[in-house]
Amino acid sequence: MIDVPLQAKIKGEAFTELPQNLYIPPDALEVYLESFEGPLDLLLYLIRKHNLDILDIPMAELTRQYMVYVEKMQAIKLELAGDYLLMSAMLIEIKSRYLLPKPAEIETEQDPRADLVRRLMEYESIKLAAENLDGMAKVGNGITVASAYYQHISQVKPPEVSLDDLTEAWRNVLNRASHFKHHKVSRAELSVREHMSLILRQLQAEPVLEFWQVFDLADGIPKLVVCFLAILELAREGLLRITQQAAFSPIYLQINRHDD
Amino acid sequence: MTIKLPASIADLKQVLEAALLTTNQPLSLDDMTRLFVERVERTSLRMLLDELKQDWASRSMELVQVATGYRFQARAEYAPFLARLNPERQLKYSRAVMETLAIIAYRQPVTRGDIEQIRGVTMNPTIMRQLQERDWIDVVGQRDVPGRPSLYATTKHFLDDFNIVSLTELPAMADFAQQEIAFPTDDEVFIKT
Amino acid sequence: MTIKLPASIADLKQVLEAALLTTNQPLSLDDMTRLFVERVERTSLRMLLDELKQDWASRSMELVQVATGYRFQARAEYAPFLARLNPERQLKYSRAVMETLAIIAYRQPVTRGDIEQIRGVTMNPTIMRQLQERDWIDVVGQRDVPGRPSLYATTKHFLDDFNIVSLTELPAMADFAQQEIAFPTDDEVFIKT
Repeated sequence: MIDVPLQAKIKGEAFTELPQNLYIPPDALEVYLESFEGPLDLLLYLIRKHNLDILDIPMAELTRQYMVYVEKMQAIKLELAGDYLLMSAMLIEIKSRYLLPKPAEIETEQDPRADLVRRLMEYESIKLAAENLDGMAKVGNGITVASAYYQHISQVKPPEVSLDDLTEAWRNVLNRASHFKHHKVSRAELSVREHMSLILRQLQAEPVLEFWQVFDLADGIPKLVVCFLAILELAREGLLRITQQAAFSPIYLQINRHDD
Repeated sequence: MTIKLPASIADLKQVLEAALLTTNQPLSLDDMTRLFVERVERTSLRMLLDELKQDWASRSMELVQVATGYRFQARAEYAPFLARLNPERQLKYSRAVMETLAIIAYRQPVTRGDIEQIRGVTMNPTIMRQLQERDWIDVVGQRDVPGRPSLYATTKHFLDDFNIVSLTELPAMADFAQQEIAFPTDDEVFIKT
Repeated sequence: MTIKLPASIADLKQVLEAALLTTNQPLSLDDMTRLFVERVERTSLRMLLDELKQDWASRSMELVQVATGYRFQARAEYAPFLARLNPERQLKYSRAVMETLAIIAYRQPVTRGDIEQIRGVTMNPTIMRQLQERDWIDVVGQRDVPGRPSLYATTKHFLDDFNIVSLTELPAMADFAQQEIAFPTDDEVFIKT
């Protein structure tokens, strides 16, 4: 369980005591509130937790408890509130309709709770069905299908892809991933990336290389610099181990792995 | 090109086995007939598949039938071993994704609005993308109301991945009006899904 | 959780067979040791692999050793049959395949997890296979984190197919942005992917 100190505030005031009818360990409050999938999930929890009869819900009690949670959610994580507030309004409406003396002409009206109860039951059965689906063995989680290699003899030409298609795809990725919004890949960075792959390939063929072996002096200075940057980047990403026994002794490069 | 014809039934079976062990998609009987230049009857194929199933009865893989055809898969008892090989490949979806999938599976065809109504929350657009990306759901039409919202249903690929032949094999939905279910204990509530 | 330990050498062999038949990547001895919780010596593995090779000596598949490990492959004589299975190759790669390729090209070396994080969706396992079959990407190493996920990079063959000598010839995004501002043609905006 996560040990989070309670930092909830209600109406600007930090509270140190939880309402008595909430049986939540304070340190777990935030995790707890986040674990609800929405207002229906929360309502179901309250009904089950307090052994309320779903077919005869005490609206005043349920509404009161629901509001306590929603206030806390607002205090902790405001963006959760939208759907929850809508439900608050609905609960209050049902409660008031239920409590008001009914005029004679709508005596035959159906129980104002009926629609809510139907939705709660529908949601509960879906929730359980989702758990069942999640628990089923499926391809990718519990079922592994045969996928052995065979030599492909291509009879038909595979799809044609142009450089434009590729960059278009990359642009789509960048456009969608907002945290990459201002990301720009420069040629310099690309060539470092290319050299990173090349060095990893070399190390697959030969597990230990001396530092100088990855450099080809015929390449010219810009390429040598790029190669050096690639080594640094590989080391930074934890992919490469650079070792030297003593000063001025040979520097070795190898794949970083703990189990060797 | 020298294409050797399979000389005997035994050869046919070898070809079938090789095809089934090398493709990660289930093979239908139609697919299998395409393996051979000469005509092979479906009844012969079924017979060979039965034999293959027998041949593998006590081995590492089993031949199973799913919605779109036949495939070999590792026996369930080896799943924990294979999971260790590729822990990153164990696909796990959030509760929101699984609830959405359950609604589509059990209530299809449904619109996004239907799903939001049942779950009581506005849907995060990535949920549908996850399910479409996995090829578990797709659009089967539009509801004839203003806005013509898309109707979603599960695909055959969904059945394949869940190792079943038809939706009727899904676990039955609980009927809560009749039967009250014990509420999970706090421990269960904290399980991260 | 009940994880059954393999009781005997026969069981170990079954697990190895299942692992080798369910992956189209060669498995190294290191990979294979990861299948088991208890320590299995490399010499034992080699012995089991020899036995497996014998078991399959006259069957549809053969166990072969390649540069990066061991793999089962369909015997060469069956290749023409298997080739008939996929005659109607798709005319176009899906958006998911293209985006995955783009991420590998521009961000290599990357793991499957990196790609999923960038795209925001769990990856359909067939995507990597399509790109590997095309020989556009391959595994260049493993990242040294739990699970040792494979690192993917583009191949020489990828450069050849795209008719470039080096990755630096890929349009860089910086230029791309400028270019877009300079010539915002309709074509560019409406390209369907």
